[in-house]
Amino acid sequence: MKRVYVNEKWCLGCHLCEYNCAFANSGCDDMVKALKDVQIYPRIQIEQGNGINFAVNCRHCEEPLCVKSCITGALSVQDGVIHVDQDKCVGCYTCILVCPYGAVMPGPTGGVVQKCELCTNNSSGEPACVKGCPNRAIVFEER
Amino acid sequence: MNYVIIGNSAAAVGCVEGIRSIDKTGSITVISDEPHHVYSRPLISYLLYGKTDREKMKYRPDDFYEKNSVTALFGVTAEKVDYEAKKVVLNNGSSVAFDKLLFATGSSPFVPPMEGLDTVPKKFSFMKLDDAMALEEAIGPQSRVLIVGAGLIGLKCAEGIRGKVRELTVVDLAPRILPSILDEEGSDMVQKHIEKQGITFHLGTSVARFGAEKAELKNGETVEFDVLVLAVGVRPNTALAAEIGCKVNRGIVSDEHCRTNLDGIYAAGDCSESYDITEDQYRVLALWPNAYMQGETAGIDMAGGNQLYDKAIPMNAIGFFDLHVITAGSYAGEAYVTRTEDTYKKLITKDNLLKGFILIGEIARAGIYTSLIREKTPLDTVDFELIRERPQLMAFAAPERAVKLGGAKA
Amino acid sequence: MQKEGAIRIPSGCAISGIFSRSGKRMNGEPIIQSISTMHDRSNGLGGGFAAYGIYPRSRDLYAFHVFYDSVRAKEECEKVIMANFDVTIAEKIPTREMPEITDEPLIWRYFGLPFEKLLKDTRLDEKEFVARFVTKVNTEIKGAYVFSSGKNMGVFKAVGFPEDVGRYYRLEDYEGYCWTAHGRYPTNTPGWWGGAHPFSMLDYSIVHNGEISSYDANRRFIEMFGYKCTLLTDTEVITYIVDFLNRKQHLSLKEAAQVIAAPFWSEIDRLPPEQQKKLTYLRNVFSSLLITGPFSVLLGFTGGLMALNDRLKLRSMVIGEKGDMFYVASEECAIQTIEPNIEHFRAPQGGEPVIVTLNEGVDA
Amino acid sequence: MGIDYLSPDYEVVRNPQRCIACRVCERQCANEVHSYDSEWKVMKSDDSKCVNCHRCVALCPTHALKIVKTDDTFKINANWTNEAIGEVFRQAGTGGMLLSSMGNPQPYPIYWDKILINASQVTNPSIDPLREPMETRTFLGKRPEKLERDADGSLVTDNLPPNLELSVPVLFSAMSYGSISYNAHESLARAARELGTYYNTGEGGLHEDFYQYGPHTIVQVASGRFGVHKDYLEAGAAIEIKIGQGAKPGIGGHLPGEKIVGDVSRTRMIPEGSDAISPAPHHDIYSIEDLRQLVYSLKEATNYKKPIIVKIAAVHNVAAIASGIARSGADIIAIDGYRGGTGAAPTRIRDNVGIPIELALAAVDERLRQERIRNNVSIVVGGSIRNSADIVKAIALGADAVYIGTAALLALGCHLCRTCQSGKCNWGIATQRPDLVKRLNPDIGSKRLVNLVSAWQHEIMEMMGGMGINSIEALRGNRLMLRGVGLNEKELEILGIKHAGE
Repeated sequence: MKRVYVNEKWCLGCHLCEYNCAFANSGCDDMVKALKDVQIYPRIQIEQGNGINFAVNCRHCEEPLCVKSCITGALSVQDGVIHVDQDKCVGCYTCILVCPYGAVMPGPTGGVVQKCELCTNNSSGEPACVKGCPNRAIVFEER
Repeated sequence: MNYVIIGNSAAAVGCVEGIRSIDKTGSITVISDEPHHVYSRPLISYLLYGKTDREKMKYRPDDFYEKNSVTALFGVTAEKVDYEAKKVVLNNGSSVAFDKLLFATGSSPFVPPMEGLDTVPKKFSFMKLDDAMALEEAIGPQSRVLIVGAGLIGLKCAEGIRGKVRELTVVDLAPRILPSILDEEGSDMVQKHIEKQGITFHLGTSVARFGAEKAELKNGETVEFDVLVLAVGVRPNTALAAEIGCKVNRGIVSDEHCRTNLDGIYAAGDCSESYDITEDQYRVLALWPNAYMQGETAGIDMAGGNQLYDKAIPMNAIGFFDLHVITAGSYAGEAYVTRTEDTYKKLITKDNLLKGFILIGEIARAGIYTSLIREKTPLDTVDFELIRERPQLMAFAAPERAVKLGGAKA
Repeated sequence: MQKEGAIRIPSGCAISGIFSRSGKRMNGEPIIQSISTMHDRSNGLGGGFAAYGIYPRSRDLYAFHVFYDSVRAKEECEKVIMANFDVTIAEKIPTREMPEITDEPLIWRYFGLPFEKLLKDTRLDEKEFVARFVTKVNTEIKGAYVFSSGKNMGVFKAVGFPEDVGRYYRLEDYEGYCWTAHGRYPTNTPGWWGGAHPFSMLDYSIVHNGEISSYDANRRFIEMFGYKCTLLTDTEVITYIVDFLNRKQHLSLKEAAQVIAAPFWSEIDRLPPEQQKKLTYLRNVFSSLLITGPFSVLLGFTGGLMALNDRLKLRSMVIGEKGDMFYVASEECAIQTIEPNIEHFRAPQGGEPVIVTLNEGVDA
Repeated sequence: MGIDYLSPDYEVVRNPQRCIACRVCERQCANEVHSYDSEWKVMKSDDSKCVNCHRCVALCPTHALKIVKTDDTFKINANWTNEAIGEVFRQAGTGGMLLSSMGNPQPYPIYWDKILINASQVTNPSIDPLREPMETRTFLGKRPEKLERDADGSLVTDNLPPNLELSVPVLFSAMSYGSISYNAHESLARAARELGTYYNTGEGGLHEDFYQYGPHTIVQVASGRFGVHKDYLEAGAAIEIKIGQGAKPGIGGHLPGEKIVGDVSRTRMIPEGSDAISPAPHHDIYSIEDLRQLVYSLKEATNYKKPIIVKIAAVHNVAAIASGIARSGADIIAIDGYRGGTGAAPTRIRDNVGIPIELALAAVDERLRQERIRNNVSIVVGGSIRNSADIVKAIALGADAVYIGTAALLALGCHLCRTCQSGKCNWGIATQRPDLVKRLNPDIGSKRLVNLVSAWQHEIMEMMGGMGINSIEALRGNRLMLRGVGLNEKELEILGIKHAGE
């Protein structure tokens, strides 16, 4: 399955992935409209420090602790992609408790969680973070 | 192959999915004493709160049993297990033959003897869907509710109904709330937050006797109420297992494959004990994720596969009125604490390992801590200074990160 | 308008050639007949012939055919010829008066050999001496133009349609074992006799149909080796290239063809290592002598004839054989008309040199 | 601090309506032009720090930024232009030479743009490169003086002096590790290998990681001799003696000590922090016969297995100099025109010394032919080859191949801000700062170089096909394929071409 891989050697810490993610998941077709004057809640997040930068988003584990731990059944694996049904989610944060990557996070309103779904849940096509990465630090590949 | 599962919650579903990941054809029977499609019990408080509904509470889609070729017997109780004859005798007179059997019988509320309790007309437990629906029926905007028990169940119940009743009082014998998952400081912080919602606590005391619409407490105070919720504690349902000779301590004892001491008999979920790697002992870890994973492990083992359930730890994610609490592990060891007005964080280390943590208010990426506990990551292999500040993968060595994020082989 | 030499003039054309392997001598009739079949491929601005074996009695002497614009040019040139060569015959080339051929220059020929002492003093070999002499006359004496300088061969050319040129020169009176002919279709020249084809250098003669695109690359390279391209025509530069590769660099004609119409790298890379090495070497060393663009060339030389197409075969050229006779022409009809019973017709591939020589022992 | 006489040349214009304050511009600007005002919640820009490298413009996800030439002006004066005044101010302030980088930006004639290429019509066919082979393979080096045959008469082929084989007549010109980054070098090296051509170490030595690209590397020996040792000479496919470069003829090089760090220091074989000063002349070459000695020393050192390139700047007497070089034993002459780039040069030198490569090339090619030694040596020209048409024209004028430097850097992301000397290249090219170097991912860089040269190759083929030429060697020196426009008699004469219409 194609996954998002991170090569921190090339990550510039520019945070464009976060903005592209937020835009892709905004449901809006204009980035300015979508992101101007708002706090963004991207599903991919940059860690940086000491000259090291890298992006972290859902790894779509083969043995996903989040899915196994979800008390509502809102998290499920669909064609290898770990999907969250935000309608079902009650925001108990058990998935946040168990995700070893810290890749599940509360959504903007706090009541439910959100996570990277490889842009299968929006109209971006290929993951927006990958498309917009200026230095190929994030790639979307079969390995 | 005939698989029989007594119970129909997280462990049962885990078992079904575990079996089906290996054996697509064997017969699976689920015996449920509740008349409902599998639902998530922890959601009953959210149901009352209005955050979910009966439909969304379904833990798996409607076609779950059909898709997994499971024969689900609803509203039927397993009376007895005939281990010699390999069959489960039901309360309707029939029986179900098994080759492999899982006890996923869960737990039941435990009510200590209290004077005058039988005189209380509206008293409820808070474990099952039916409990929640009955409670909802009983309360109204003018209700004064007394909850006995300031543990997870009692407090989630309190949150669930706070908006629907006039008064809400919680009584617990323990001197602080949530003693099983929080330390004193944490309890205090959460209590204050809950109190802001107009909930009154009487702690370090208990009901001396119930009278007409009132409870007299041992400390001399009196609480008036018209609806009583009993959330003192639960006990694992171990009777059926004990009868056939399964080893039972507090819960049914099962190993890392979730096998009991009897061949072909498994136990998983709240009725069982698992090995807590933070305490190095067998304990009942009555937690949804553990139940699912135990059930899955049992299912895989039953079907001839190989999976280990060997990373069990106590852990909880819970929230009250938008204050989120995430805890895991044990709290014996060296503590590292940071506190702000709205947040509390405690990390406990021992023997170069992270043993446990408490996060209140700021819970982002808590799973990175959980993983350190589960994986028993030696702390000298990570930058603990860094990770102590906040959970982050930066604290791991670059090659480790390359494995975690870059697709490098471990 | 500027004439050849002042400006580069590309032209399309018709070519034809006849060769007898057994050395059988033919007069000029068949070749005239052949080239006249392709009348439409010429436009009357040039025609010419080369014939080998036509001067058997003077076979060891250089036969210079010269155009003179004026008597003065003739006198000046003859002075130089006489100073360098022991000339045994000097005569007007016989022609026939015809209305189709106008503006005739003075046309003379001289048979002779370089003075031995002079040759020795220059330390040049005889051919080089002659080649340099011809270049000198053609570049330095205004109004004089040596257009044929081989032994026992001769070039006959004029402004006009080739069949008229043949009659004009009375080619029925010459007999040779090899004839080539050319009809010219230049695109912007008033027509100048010297600019007609064949172009000849020593005993090499070239008739060519095409317009090469590599011209200036070839010219500027070959001029580094003592050649002076005075006509700025393809034929001239091709002749010099052949002279350079064959006479000076001692490449065989086949090897020369592998330089001029080199196989593509894609073909070379597929060959066995030894061949690969050789062809790569030739292409590399003589890279500027690769000729691109369309050409079909007939190279006459003493005792043989080579037909060569550019490597993409952008110009038509067919060969036909009957017995020991070899025919080659731009069009098949030009062969059919003189030999209706050709046993075997073939269109050589681009870059494939077809070389015919006199049978062994034949002394033509 | 006194009065700052200088005003910024460029202004950063931010469309506040489009800016989402994502701060990419701030993070990506090594010159610290952009900053976020958390009080006003807006991005701010300090124009005076902007070098107009366009990094922020390129990365701004909402296209909220542009950089414009300031319209702030001193009183208009055709003689004392803003630039002229500003330079005086700058020098009056600092007392130093003006430094700048990349090529001469002054409006001298660009002869490439006054030369037009021919195409076939009717009398001979153009050739379709999609249908027929179209050859761009070429060889650089000497040709044997004469052919030899062995006893059985077959041609001896191993008497060919060492040659460079190029699948496309484009090489990457010398840019040292130090003046450009490790990742820029890796990009060039990988692209050269993939394209079947060569890149050039410049005077920075060869990083140990790049020995693997040796068969596609030209190693340079310049006046400072930095990084030169036996293995280095043997690692390359050819050795280039750098006498001069177009951007600064007659001037040596100076890489400041702060860039001589880590691998750069080790690769150059000089101590960390010490300035790398390349003398103006080679102090062992004060005359042409000295050059011959160096050429043969290098040949001796490498067992006559490597062609030797001598690189000179195009200066007034270039034809005679080239003739001398051709007779020095050199296999290839590289000529660098006055528009050639550099990492740092005195501005006055860059803008006023040297001659156009077009004229230099025409003069050298013609001179070598007149002297009948053109076949002894190949000619490579550089100094602002901007596109495939420039290449076609250069080859038709007589070049064997071209060097591209600036165009290669552009492919890697360079925006010609001409501030290489600052070492703060935002595109990760002309810098050694690790956080900036990593901005150039060689996976992307090498691919872009390959794309560029492949695209040019296709265009070259297309133009050759149009001329009815199907091999690059038939284009070389084929000046009939060129015509001039708007050139005077003298220029046409030097270029050896006719005017259009002739």
